[in-house]
Amino acid sequence: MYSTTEHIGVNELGDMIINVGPQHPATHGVLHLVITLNGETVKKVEPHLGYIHRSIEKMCESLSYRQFIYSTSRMDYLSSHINNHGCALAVEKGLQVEIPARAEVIRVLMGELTRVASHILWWGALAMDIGAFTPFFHAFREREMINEIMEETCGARLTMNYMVPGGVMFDLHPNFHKRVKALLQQFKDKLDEYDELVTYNTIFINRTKGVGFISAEDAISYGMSGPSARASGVSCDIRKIYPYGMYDKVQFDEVLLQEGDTYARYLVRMQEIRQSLSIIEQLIDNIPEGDFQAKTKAVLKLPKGEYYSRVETARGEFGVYIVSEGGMTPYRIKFRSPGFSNLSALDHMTRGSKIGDLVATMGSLDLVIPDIDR
Amino acid sequence: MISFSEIASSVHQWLNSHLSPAWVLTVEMVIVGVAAIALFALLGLVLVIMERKVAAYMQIRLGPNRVGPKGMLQSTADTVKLLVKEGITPAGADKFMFNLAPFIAMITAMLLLAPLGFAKDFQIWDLNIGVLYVTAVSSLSVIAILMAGWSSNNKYSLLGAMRSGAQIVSYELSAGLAIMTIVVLTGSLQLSEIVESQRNGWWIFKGHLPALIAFVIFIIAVTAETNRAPFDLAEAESELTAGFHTEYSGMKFALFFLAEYINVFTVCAIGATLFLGGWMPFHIGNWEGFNHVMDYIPSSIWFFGKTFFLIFVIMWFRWTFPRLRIDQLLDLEWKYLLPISMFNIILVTVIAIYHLHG
Amino acid sequence: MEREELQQYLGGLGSLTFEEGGEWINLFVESGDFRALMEQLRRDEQLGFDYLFCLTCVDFKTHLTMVYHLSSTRYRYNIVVKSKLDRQQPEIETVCDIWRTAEFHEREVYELFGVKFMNHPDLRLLILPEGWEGKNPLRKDFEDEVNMIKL
Amino acid sequence: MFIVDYIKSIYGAMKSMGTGMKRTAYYFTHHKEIITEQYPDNRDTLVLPERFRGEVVMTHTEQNEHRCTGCTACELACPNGTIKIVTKFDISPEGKKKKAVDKFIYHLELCTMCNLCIEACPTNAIKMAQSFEHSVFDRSQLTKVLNQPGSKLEEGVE
Repeated sequence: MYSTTEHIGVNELGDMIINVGPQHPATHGVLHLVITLNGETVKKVEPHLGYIHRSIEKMCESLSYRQFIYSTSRMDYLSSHINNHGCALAVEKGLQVEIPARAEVIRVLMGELTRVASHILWWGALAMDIGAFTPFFHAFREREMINEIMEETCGARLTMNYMVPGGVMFDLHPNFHKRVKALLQQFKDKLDEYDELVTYNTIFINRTKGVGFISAEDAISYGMSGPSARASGVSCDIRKIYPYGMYDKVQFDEVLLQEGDTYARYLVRMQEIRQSLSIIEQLIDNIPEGDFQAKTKAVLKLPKGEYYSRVETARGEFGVYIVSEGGMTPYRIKFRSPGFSNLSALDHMTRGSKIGDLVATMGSLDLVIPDIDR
Repeated sequence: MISFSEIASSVHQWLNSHLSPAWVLTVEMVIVGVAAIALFALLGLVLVIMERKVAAYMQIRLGPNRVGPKGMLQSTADTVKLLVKEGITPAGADKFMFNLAPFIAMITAMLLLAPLGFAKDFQIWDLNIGVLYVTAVSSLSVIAILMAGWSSNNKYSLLGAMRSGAQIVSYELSAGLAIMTIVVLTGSLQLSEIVESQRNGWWIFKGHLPALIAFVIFIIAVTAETNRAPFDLAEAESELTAGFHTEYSGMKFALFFLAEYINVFTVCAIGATLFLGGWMPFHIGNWEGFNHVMDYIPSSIWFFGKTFFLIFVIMWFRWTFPRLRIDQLLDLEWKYLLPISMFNIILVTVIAIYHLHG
Repeated sequence: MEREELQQYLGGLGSLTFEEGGEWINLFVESGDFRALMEQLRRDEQLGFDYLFCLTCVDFKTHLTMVYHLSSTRYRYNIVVKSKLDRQQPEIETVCDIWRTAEFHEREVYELFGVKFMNHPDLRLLILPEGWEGKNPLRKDFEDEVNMIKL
Repeated sequence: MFIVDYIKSIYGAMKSMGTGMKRTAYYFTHHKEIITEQYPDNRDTLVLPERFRGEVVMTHTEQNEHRCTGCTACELACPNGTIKIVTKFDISPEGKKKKAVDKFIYHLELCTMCNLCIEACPTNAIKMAQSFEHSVFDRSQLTKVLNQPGSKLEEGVE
């Protein structure tokens, strides 16, 4: 796993080898990067993974179709609801159940709230990576509102487990409507503040423009997805190309930029917050009445076959691949996590840049380590 | 009203009446030394709590609020904690250099105190090349940082120290040129004379545009020189964990921490002396009544008020801006600050020659 | 191209067998023809499968099956390419020079299933720590008395 | 013109920083915007939503009766083996043997608060409590027996 020169700290060419992580402020978790430096210039970045690998795929092989959904919340904990959505969709594909319209709307609403919460936290974390500490706390103010909505309706703040095959676990809380309205109002005021603090700041622009560039072809080849790829001009929003849930019935734009640098990735996410808020705005007053859960059997059995569902999490394309042999538990589950592919492009993006650029690029990819390790 | 200068002269007279002149000098030096250390300890505590409160309010938090009234004793408690902590010297470190570095940082910070005029006629050492002394001694602080970074035997420390070396050496230039602007206007290197020259108005007001430009450049340059955000590349938290003091712990870390705040205080005090009139009260033209009220405020309060205002501005920078990258940091100095301050010094020379300043 | 058309077109590319059902076209290829087919899928102007969005392996106790989910960002086709491998000596050509994302995914499959990817530039453990070479935790017969809790 | 661009860039930079500083100055002077919750101090006023999932508890009536029939539906539904139900046989007044719960063992240390057991329970015997301060000094204290000693099955619950 380690090269022999790593223990000395200097390789044959005289380049310095530094371990960034597994405990490092910039890696947001237990990611371990071995970087080769020539002075301040990054020559090579090599990720070492597995510090938080729990083998969720293996665990799921012994869990029933109702049970395995909860474990996916622990992968990408910042968009746990969307992960759960992907799993529920895969199971529903096998069961061929019709989802009530109300459940669909609730799922999309919660998904978009999760996305906004995730992007807001990312915004604060990126600013902190670049050296501004204040935005992080401002971001938490809005995120807290979303967390409170989640807590009230779903019963938990982060790993909600609100999704069940056939719908959602509970109906919406009576306060939900009021709280979401307040949230929308809050964001209207505060998004401009975010721009004042970070987006238009000269230092921030200088730190991010032209940094960590990746072209559209490379982004596709590296399997990048989500906002990181859309900043390079790759149209890859699953909500648009393969709509699931309610996404074909709501109006929103796929945010595409061509620059492919850190600033573009930043702008894409900031725009996506606005798009997500507009989706919420469209749906919040039009939640159809009816059941929130379809009737399903107590014991779920998927017919023999393979099921693949794709959803768009805050970080990119999340895929659930279930191989069923007809039993009560999945025979094999593979989770295609967006972070894993996005991370693989990091080396390509940061070669030849400075250490500060490496940190900025890593921050702009929005890596969540449990999502990479699974 | 009792002023610092009266206390000082009465102490001096009392000592002179009891002791021989050589002993008077020795005792006075001891008193000054003890007072300086006490001032530093106090300043460190006050500045740390101030920084934390400023940061907290800007970040919509409450900040420390548990120890003492409104958390005002928090930094005292932290200091006690740091004092009793084990000071670890890493196995691979150069032990002598490693342990020496924090003291050098501290001593250079303390040396800068000598020519400062804290109040009217209250100065430790009014040497006639005060400004030169300040610029010379302040550049010594880079030695401590380089020593700490190199001897730690840690790659993060080394990178941080190298960054800081490049940074301090470059920003010396524009800080020096900004100070020169005032020297040109005043025609003296003595800090007491510079303060005296501002009796009829502070340089920032009567020095026209050049003084204003010099003031802005000075603030930016000293922020960089003291390794404060947005120029805190030497300890860039998200990149180098803690930069040059990654390996330090306990009281040795606290000394670096303290030295940073003392440096901030001294450079702000120099800024206040040069541009904002030191202990001179704020006067407006012919408003006799208003000027009289201003005169009534003790000169030490004026001095500390101005200094703390500048410290607040530097803290304000820190909690608003992202950090620069190393090449941008040097770009800013060599492409913007240095040319501007060179141009500025020509401008101010013209003004001084034609006596356009008040 | 519609699904039938696409299936026909793909059928002309070499000796493949199609698996009926499923959301997308499933095609099986022998591991000998695998590399040539993958190159064709990527380079063919009519197809342009440039996006490998999922690469994994399934242990069917008698054999291993490599599963490649491919997508074309130009035409929005999705296909699944599968290849059966021998369970004792699983070996297949790498595709990481065609899709660079495969480098990490193949390393993951290598350590979790023990599939050897020929010509892979850097086939080392990615997730598991040192000392796990040869143990393949995602195979069905993997046993770990300490950490696995049987419900 | 080079000089114009140069000055423009300086002006733009100054302006953008000025807006940022204005924003932080606003928060520095407006202390009403502070959102800090001082948690251990606000325990008395802290209200958690009724759906918040803190831990599994079994509801008991005043007569010390619960609604758990010992059907082990929750045990089967649990993904982590958190719940273990020990059953016994009660002799009903008619002399028939009837399965009943002896001990409802709940391992809080394994629980992920996924709510699947509550959903699975046919008699609404268990529910989620809002308590969240679970830390104890000994792990064994996290293993709880949910049915109170001497409690009986409520009348009419099948």
